[in-house]
Order: sequence, then C-alpha cells, then structure tokens
Amino acid sequence: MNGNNNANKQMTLKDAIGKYVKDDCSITFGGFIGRDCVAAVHEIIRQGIKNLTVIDDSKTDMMDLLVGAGAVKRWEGAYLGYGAIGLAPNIRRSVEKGIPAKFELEDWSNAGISMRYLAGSLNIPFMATKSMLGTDILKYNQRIKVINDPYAGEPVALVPAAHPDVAVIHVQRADAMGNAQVWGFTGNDENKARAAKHTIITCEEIVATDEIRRQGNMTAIPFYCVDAVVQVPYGCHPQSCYGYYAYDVLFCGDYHEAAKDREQFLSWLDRYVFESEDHAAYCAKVGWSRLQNLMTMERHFNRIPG
Amino acid sequence: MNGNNNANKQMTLKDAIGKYVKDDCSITFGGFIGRDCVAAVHEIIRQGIKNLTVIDDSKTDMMDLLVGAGAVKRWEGAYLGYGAIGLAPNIRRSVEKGIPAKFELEDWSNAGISMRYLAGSLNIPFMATKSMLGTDILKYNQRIKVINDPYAGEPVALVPAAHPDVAVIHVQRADAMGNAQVWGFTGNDENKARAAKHTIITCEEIVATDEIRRQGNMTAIPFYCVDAVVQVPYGCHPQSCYGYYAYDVLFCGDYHEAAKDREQFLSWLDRYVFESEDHAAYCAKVGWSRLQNLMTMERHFNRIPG
Amino acid sequence: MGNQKYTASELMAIMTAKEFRDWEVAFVGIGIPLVAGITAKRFHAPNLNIVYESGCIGPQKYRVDFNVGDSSAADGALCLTSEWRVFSDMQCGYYDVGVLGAAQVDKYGNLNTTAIFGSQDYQSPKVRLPGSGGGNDIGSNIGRVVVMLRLEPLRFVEKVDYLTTPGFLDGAPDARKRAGLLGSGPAAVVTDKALFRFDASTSEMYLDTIYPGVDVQDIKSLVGWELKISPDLKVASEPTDEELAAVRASDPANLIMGGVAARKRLSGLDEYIEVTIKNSGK
Amino acid sequence: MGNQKYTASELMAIMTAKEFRDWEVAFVGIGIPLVAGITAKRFHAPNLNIVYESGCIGPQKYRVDFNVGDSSAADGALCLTSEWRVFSDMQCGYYDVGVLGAAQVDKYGNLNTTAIFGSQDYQSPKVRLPGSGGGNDIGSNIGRVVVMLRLEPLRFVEKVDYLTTPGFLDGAPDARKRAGLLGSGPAAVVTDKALFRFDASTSEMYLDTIYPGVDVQDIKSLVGWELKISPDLKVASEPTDEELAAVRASDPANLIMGGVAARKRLSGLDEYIEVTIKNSGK
Repeated sequence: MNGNNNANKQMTLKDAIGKYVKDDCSITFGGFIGRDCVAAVHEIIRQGIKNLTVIDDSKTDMMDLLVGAGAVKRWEGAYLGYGAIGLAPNIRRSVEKGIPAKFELEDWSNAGISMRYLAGSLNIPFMATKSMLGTDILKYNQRIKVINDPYAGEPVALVPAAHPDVAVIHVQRADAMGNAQVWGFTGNDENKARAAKHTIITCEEIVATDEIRRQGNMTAIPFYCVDAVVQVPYGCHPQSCYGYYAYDVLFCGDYHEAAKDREQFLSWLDRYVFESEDHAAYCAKVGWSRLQNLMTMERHFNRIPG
Repeated sequence: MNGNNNANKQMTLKDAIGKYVKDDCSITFGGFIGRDCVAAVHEIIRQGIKNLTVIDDSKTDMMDLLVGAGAVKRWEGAYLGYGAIGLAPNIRRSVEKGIPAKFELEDWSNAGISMRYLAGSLNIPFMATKSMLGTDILKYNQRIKVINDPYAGEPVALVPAAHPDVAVIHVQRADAMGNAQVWGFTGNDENKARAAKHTIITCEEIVATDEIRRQGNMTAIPFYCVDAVVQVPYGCHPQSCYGYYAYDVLFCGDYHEAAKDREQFLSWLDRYVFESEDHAAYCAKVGWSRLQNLMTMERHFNRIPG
Repeated sequence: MGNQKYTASELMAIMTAKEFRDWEVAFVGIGIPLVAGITAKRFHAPNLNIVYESGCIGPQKYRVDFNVGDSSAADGALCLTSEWRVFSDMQCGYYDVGVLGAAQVDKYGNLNTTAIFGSQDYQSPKVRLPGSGGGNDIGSNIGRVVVMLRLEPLRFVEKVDYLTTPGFLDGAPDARKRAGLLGSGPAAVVTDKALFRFDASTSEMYLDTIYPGVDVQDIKSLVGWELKISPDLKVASEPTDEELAAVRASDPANLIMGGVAARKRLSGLDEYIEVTIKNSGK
Repeated sequence: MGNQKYTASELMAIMTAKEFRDWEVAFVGIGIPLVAGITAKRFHAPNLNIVYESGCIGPQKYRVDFNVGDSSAADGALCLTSEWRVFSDMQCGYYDVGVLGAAQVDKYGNLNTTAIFGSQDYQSPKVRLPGSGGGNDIGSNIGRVVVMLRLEPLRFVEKVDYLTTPGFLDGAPDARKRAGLLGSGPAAVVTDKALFRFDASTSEMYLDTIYPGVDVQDIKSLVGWELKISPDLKVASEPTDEELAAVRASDPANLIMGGVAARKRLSGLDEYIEVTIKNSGK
C-alpha cells in the first residue's frame, strides 16, 4: 500500500507470520492445493495462533492441519477434502464430533469464492455470478443475494467482496522488493494478494530485480501489494510446486492414514511441526533425497524457462 | 464457442474480415494504441464496410482512419486523440463539421470501458465501478446506473457488459488452432476476445502448437475464444508491437499533418489503402528497410525470450 | 458382475470416457473423472482438451492428478491461467461437457457433496463431505454434465439432504431457467452397475443402459424412488482389451482407482516415480 | 518569461517532476506528464515507479512515450499486465500520485478533456477533444492528483463546459464523498506561469507559487474567477542546469515538448533512432 514500498521486504518466516498473522484475524492462502502454503501453515501452528477465519476456495492438507491443531474459528469456502485420496480426517472429526472443537462453516462454490476475491481485488463491494442459484448453498448462506439484474431483468446472484486481514502466497520466484512471479496455474492468487490488507509472499527462490524485469509478464503480484518476502525452498511439500517439485502422494497417503486417529495425528504434529524448529528442519525429516527425487520428477514434465 | 474448435483456423486477412466483419456490426480492437490492429482496419476500409459501431477504450490512428473513411456509425469509448502528437483530425472534422458524416458518440472512461469488457468476459450483465461518479459522463450517458450497493449502502456506478459482434486482436504469436500469446502490456485483450461473439486473431508469427505449450502462461487468449487466425507481419505499423518493432513517430507525424486537410487525407487513403492490394503492399510502400530499422530499435529495448 | 477381468472403477472410467468426443472441451472434477478424461484422450479423443479449475487449459496429460491443482494438471498446457478465469469461461459457455462425482443424487439429477445429515442436520451431520468445490459451478453453467458415483444404498435418493449442485431442481420444465441457471443440466449418470439418463419432458432420471451381468431388479432396489426403465434398454458391451489397457495406463500405479491398498503395494516413492515416467509417453 | 534559457514546457515538466517523491507509485497520463515522470526518475526519485494505463508497471524509462501504450511504456517493466488490472489497482488505492493534462479547469479543480462547446453544445462542439481516456479514473480514485495545463485565455474557467474528471465538484466539503468517489481530489495545478493549490476548507483553487519574472496581475487576468492568492505566495526558483539537462535527456529529440517543429528538424527516422538509443542509458 501507499508508503509501504522499499527495496527490501525480505524477512524470516517466523518474523513474517509473527508480524502479520494474529489471533482472531482473517486469512487466505494462495495456490490451489498445488503451490499450497504448507510451510506457512506449520509456522502458524508452531506459533500457537488461534481463532482464525479462513476465507478460501479449495484446501486439503493445510486446512486439515489447521483444524486439527484447533487454530480455526470459522471457514468461508468451497472445498475441504483430501482430493482423490479421500475425505479430510480432522475436518470430519471437528464438524461431526466437535474434536478438538467445532468451527463455523459457511459454504460457497469455488466460482463464488473466486468472485468474492475478484471483487476484493477491484475494490468494489460485490460481484454478480450465475453460480449457486437454485441450491441449498443460498438457503444456508444469507450473504448471497439474488437480484434481477437492472439491465435485462434476469436472476443473478451477488456475492460480497472478500478482504481478509492477511494473504499468504507461495510463488516460484520473487525479488526482495516484493514482485512475485508465478508459473503454471495461478488460482486466485493475483486477486487474493490485492484483496487482503497485508500480503506475505513465500517463494522457492529470491531473485534479483533485474531478473524480474527480464519477464515482466510473469509478475502476477507487483511489489505494491506485498508486505513481506520470505524464501522457503520446498515450502509446499507434500503438495506440488510447478517447475520445482511434484506432489508427494505417498507422504499424503501416510498422513491421511495417520490423521484418521486423533492420537496419531497429534504425534504427527509433534514430529513434523512442534519438534521442527523451522521448515528446513521439517525438510530434513522428510529427507532431502526424497525432495530431490520429487524435483527430478517434476522437471521431467515441467521446466521454467530461464 | 462450442463446436467451433479444430486444428486449423488459419485464413487470409481478406477472408477473415470478409467473413466476420459485416455492415452494421459492432466491433472492438485489441491493443492499446501499441499493438493496434492497423492492417485489419485498412482491410475493413478496403472492403468498404460501413455503419460500424466501435466499442473501445483508447484509439488513435485506427479510429481517425475509420471515421475519415466514413465507416463508423457509432462510437462507445473513452479516448479519440492522437497521443502526444495532438488531436485527431478526422475525428474533429466529423464531430465539429459533419465531414464526411456525423457519428454517434457515447463517452465513457477507460476504466468504465474496461469494466464493460470484464463483465462481458465473465458473462454477467454488469460490473460495478467507482469511476465516472459525479461527472457529466453520467449526464450524457444514461446507460451508467448509480445505485447504493446492497452490502454497505455506498454509491457505486454500474456499467453494462459489452458483447460486440467481432473482436480483432493483434498478438505476437499464435498457433493455427487459435492459441494467442501476448508479450508486453495486454490492455483489455483477454476480455475483449471472450466478450465478442467472434474473434479474429492477427499475429506477427504463426508458430507450432508445441511452441505454445512451452510457455502456456503466455497464452492470453485460448483457442476456444478464436474463430480465425491470420499471419500479418508488421500488422501494427505505424504503431508499435512489443518485442517486434517500435512506434514510427515520424510516419504518424506526417499522417497527422496530411489528415488536417480532407483532400490530402483522401490521397493518403488512396495511396496506402485502396491502391495497396494487401498489407504486404502497404509495407512495401512504407519501405522494408524502414520497418527493419524499427525492429532493430525495438529489440534494443525489448526481446521476447525463446 | 462376478469374476470379471476388470474392476467397477475401471468400467466406470471407460463408460465415462465414451461420453467425451474429439475436439470437445471438458471441465473435469477430482477423482475417477480425471482418469476418464485421460483415457479418452489416449484412446478415441486425442484432441479432447481438458480444463482444470486451478487454471489449466488443454494439458498433455502425461500423468494422473490426485488433485485438480497438482502441477501435473499443468503439464504442457496450451494455456495456464487463473481459477476465476476458467470459471468465467465456463460461464461464457466455452466448455462442452463437465464431469462430476457426488455422494448423493436425486431423481432430478441434483447432487449432494456437502453433508449426509443422517439423523442430524447441516450443522452436525453424520458425515461432513468436502463441499461444492467447483461442482456447483459445473452443474450450474455447463450444457452437458456427466455425473459419476457408485450405485450403493442411500446414494440414489428421492431428495438429497443438501442440494449442492443443481440438476433439474424440482423437475418443473423451466425450473433451471427460472432460477437463472445457464447450463442445460445433467446428461448422464454413470455408475458401477448401469448408466442413467434424463427424460426430456419430465426431467426424471431413468435407466438407459445396464452393464453386462447386472439385473434390473438389483438396480431398482438400490434406487430410492420408483425408477423408470427405458423402453429400449441397452446393455453395455464388455470393455475391450484396448480400452482396459488405456484406462490402466492412465493410472499406472493404480492409485486413483485402487486407493490405499494400491499405495501399500508400492515399494516406495521411487517406484511410483519410475512407473509414472515410464507410462507418461514423455 | 522573456529571453530565458528554457521553454515553458520544460519548466512545467520540471515543476511537475518535483511533485513526485522517491519510492512513490505514479499513474501518469499522456503528453508532458510522461516527460515529468522520466525526469523525476532520472533526477531526484530513481525509485519512482510509473504505471501506464495500458498495463505497464514500473518500467525502466529508457525512452519517451508518445502514447501510454507504446512498446516503450513496457521497457524492462517490473510487471506487464492488463489495462483493467491497473485501473483496479488504482481503485484499491495502491497509487500515490496521478498526473493529468486538461483543456479546461474550473475553480474547484474539475477538468474538461471532452469538448469545448463554444456557442454550440456537446453534440456539435466548437472543438471536440479526445475524451476522458483514463483521466476521469485518475481524478476519481487517486489521492493526490497533479494537473498540468497552460495558463491561457478560456482555460481557467468558472465552470467547465463538460465535467470529464472530478475535482472537488461543486466545492461542498463532502461533495466527493457524497458522489461515492474514493480519491481525495487534485493537489496541484502546474502551468507555464504559476503553480496553484486548493484550500482545504473551501476546496477553491488559489495561487501558491509564481514563476520567476511572472506578474500576479497577469495571472489574475487569465483566470475566469476572482482568484485568491496565498498569504505566503512563493516564487519558484529558476530551474538548475542539472534539472534542464535531465528534462532534455528525457525527451532527447524534443518531440513531445517541441512538437511538429522539432519533428521537422530531424533528418529522418534514422536520426530519431540514433538519438533515442544514445540517450537511453541502455
């Protein structure tokens, strides 16, 4: 924002989360399962931040972890599952049985949430959509307003702009000034960064500003939307990062099995989060050679030019 | 659109304009002065197409030519000038004196038109904006509706979606299937291609589909939005094309001087349009070495990787 | 369906693959729908272009996706863009066919992927499901929608607990139009035992095709309303060896269709990577 | 302003350049505003980032632009994006300062770039101007707006013929807020003879700074209302040699500031290209 621009917004993950992610704040995360902000979520849990309102489209691991850790007060979003692997164990345990606690649920569709972030990024109060009409999403979510459009008179749903306190977005490359470049799909990242009051960029690599200028078309998020830049290699594991590493399906499978049992989940959390000082310590436990193999696999299919 | 996809949408400029741009149709053009569709405009004039409604943001040469040639019935847009060079001579002659004919004017701002195309690309009936409020744009343009937004109650302007019959968009590279890649600024191109009923892509180079796949992030307009693909090197001259050739300020200066006089303008039109069989013939008159020098200049500053 | 040389999941994937035509654009949801798309592309519809809600348009499909946002969804794509953009392009009508999973379907093709209430309610359901994801959007906006789910007890119900994704709503002839929906509704429901379609005048789901060896009465007993049967009920042909080879190459480690058991059969990540690359065609 | 060693346009560009601060983000319209931006960047505000409505954010500014959508606007930019996106970013409040030209301005800083009616009207004006372009949007949404125009007869008027770009509207204290506008309105009007600012309580334009050798009475005679004068009226300092060198290097062929006469002085395109590259610093 204004007055917020300078040559160096780089900080540690610990400092960035500590500075911007507070108890009771609202938050969103970039990526779309792939390019998820796993390292940032671990740090949020590590710091014991509570009562988060998460406003997001589709999430797997990250939300299962946050809910299992008891960090979430409210969810406004579209999908909380575990992809082709199954349902999300901690989400189920919380909603069905209140373990460790209930959280508020407000259901939307992915296009509905996408339009909330588009409206937020445009700084307009609402956006029209043809999704969600005629369904129980409207019945349980009173913030969706159906109107007859003032031009042709047809029914259209309005959704309100989303403006979370913080957006955390993991990208492949950024400079210290905050220009963030994304390869592969971009999800709703460009809009989330603009809609949020503060934006933390985590990235695989910090590069020189001249490197950014070589491919200005790849800058999805310009510096003026960004408050903090953090280098976190392998920051999405076990999720994928286009051009950097593939999805670790077996690690996710093991997590999914473990998380079905509350005690086993808590052990998992101890091992990978609380007893890991930072993301490098987590990576060491996962195993650097395993991460290297995931990189080899990804680069067989996708290479970022330059 | 559906049923419209195949491996080869390539055709000549003459055929593409003849097939999609009809008397009385509405039309928009890609680019933003730079990357303007100059070759397509020459072909429209050459084919004697009349009564166009042009819905666009900011235009210089192209609209001055179309209005001077008597091809325009109506303009819905934001800017009709000649950049730092001055006012647009044919526009002035038409509006002030009705030479060769009056055309209808509906004034918008650039953001207003941008939102009309964003709404068109989303297939929603309208978009909200905080532009144009409190001004005479509202007084003379009744299609802008000011409402109090149903969430916070603040005044906001609504603009209706634009859906022209045809969009013509010049890009650097496209494949025969219709995937169009744009480097440099993108204007409203991605939205215009989606909002229009038919889209013609003109391009500097037709490349293989495998070449498109190497940099999928650069595809601003995917094949399914596209009806025709036409290779027209130097298709923007005297305007610039990022990474290919620079703006020809002296050619534009000479045009501007000539166009101040109706007879001289008509001579210019004869020489460069009616007596040029196609864009290659126009380029020969401009001079290939001049075009080459403009390319050398542009590539001193901007090179497209790969 | 006794001692067959293929699984129910494989048959579902093959039956769904046949719903795609070459040069169509298909918007495909998570799970077995993904395998069906890859199978079609490798078999009879090489120019099928698949779109993923994460923002990937027309990828090569070298490997299977566990989530629609894995990096694999972007492999060699024609266009890599944003989530909101592909949903908008869907709303513009650019996509020919959509494929969706569901936990419950009713006789008008409405889907539930949000919660099974059981004896409880939305706030404290028996089973909390993932929610709409992009499912509602596909059902709202795409002309031809194919639904995939197993024909099991309590899945084909008179009325879904929670209507996540619109089919023909209450079945009135203009119900979708009145609600403001753009797409024309579900075209087929593919299960592990039969394929269902919808009556053009009543919008009601009927039995269109049974699979080899399946009994109509068994199907009726699993459906929660008085199921109508097509006057010219078809019997699906057995999948060919070529079709089976294609579907297996689409999910070579069998992790989508085989689930946790297949994961446990792998010696480890290295074997998974090796199998994936070997079958990728790249 | 007699036999000075600089032109009125050069002085306007330098006075405007001084309105920019380092690390600000400036949204700059067509014409001399562009030269002012480049000058600031080459002189006292190297980290000024300029945004162009075509979709260019933070270019290096090696060369001058004749249109905000020339390829030059994109030279080495930090981010190359779309027109609608930069206007939306403006609406979000990310841009610190906007610079605009105009044909007419009134005492509340409202601008006309659409038409001079003369004895006629909007439909058949005496002079048709280009229209808003992005001018209205800058005036609507940016906090600090700098206006540039020559102080000539009939340009500083009691009421503009057509209100294209909002200043303080009718001058009522909450006029902008009531209309729904986000930005806080014009901050300065830079001319070839003086610089004007706006009274915080009345929103009325007043004379803030005169240029060396200019007479206050001359200024008053060119303004179409009873102009108020700042109690501590400043006199601008003469531009320094360094400032003049910077502004001249920003437009080395003098084509923006020198117009048609400067074009005619060039031997041809080759000389223009040579001069441009030589002064680009790249």
